[in-house]
Amino acid sequence: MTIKLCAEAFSPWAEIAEYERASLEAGAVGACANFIGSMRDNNEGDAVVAMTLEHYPGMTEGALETIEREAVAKWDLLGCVIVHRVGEVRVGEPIVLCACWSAHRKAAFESCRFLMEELKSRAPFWKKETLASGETRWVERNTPGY
Amino acid sequence: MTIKLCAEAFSPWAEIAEYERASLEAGAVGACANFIGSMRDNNEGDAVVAMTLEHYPGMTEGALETIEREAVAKWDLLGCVIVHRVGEVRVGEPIVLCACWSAHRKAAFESCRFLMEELKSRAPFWKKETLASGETRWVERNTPGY
Amino acid sequence: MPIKVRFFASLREQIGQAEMELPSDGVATVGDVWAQASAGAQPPAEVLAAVNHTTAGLDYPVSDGDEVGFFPPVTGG
Amino acid sequence: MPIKVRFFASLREQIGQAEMELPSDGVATVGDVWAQASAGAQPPAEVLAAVNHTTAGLDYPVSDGDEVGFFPPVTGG
Repeated sequence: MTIKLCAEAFSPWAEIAEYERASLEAGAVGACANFIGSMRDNNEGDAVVAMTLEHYPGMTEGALETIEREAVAKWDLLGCVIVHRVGEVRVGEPIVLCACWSAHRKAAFESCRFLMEELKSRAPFWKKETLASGETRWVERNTPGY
Repeated sequence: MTIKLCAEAFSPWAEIAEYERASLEAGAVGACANFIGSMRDNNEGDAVVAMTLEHYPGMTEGALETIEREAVAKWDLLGCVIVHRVGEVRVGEPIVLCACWSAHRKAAFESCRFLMEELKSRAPFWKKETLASGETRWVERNTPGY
Repeated sequence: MPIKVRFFASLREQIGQAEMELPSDGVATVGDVWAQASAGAQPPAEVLAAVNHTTAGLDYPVSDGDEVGFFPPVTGG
Repeated sequence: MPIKVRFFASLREQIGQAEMELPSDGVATVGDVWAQASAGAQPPAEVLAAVNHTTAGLDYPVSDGDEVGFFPPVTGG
């Protein structure tokens, strides 16, 4: 189980490959489900040129660890990883990676989606967008996950 | 939308990166959900050392395209990819990749899981395992997906 | 033109051949193809079929030159 | 020891500061912390709080030396 906060751009595939290399036994894994959320150039009909991700240092890590522990208690997982950006994010860059490994696909799919939904409702991150007009605004709510 | 059958080992991350580079506009994508199924070293309590994936050339491609078209009709997708191995597979190697891109996570998660479940019930692939004992046997059914 | 019949996976091993051709005379459905190709044996309970690469039931009509495939439940992914 | 109060995101901008310290006298709950820190203003309907980095309601008890954070609904991921 790994939690990482990144102040710089990260490669989801490099994170996954490194976790697989360091922490997983290839012959045990039958399924890897993963999700990458990335920054779009538009939101609610407006062109967005930049974004800042604020978080609550100290609380964020604990909240993500709690969510991971819940997933591990609920599904038969061989591993899971959450990586989340903080600070300045540019269009197209990954914001979040959730990846779950299991022997079978049901556990991998369900736990990956669980991590994302719990993260989006419970982990203390906040997005502030800069629009093409120069105006800045806080994102007030998430799009629905179900 | 891409379908690929591979007679040799493939890298899911290379396939994803190439598809993103060639076919997607980064600023439009907010969500990528993907799934990798890989070969385990055990099945139904027996050690498995090798596997052969038989398929129905001509039908397989059409079945996968039909499934992709159904996903595209059902969800608002920016892209999707299915890659599947055929022939000899070794322990730890990827067997299947399904990846779906969308503006938002709900469509990406749901379509990715849909592709996998439909593929597993409708695409003409068959697995034959070689056990550690030297015995070979056909896999007779899938583990449940829901 | 004859009908081309193909068998896959465990069914191919049970039948002992991967493909054969059948004259289309007296063959109206996928079930007829099975009966002729297997010398009258009952199809296995879980057998699946495809006509020209599209899944089809045993009552699906078959014509000259069609390709009919028979196979067990699929196990890819 | 005083109570450390922190504000995040839009709430930090509305309050006009990121953190402050409050004497713990007369402060029993998260709601009391809010009232003191905001000079009696009502908390926004959707405000969330955490005591020592764990989510807590307005009636959650607060003690000397605790850190109390206030923030709007989260929007990460």
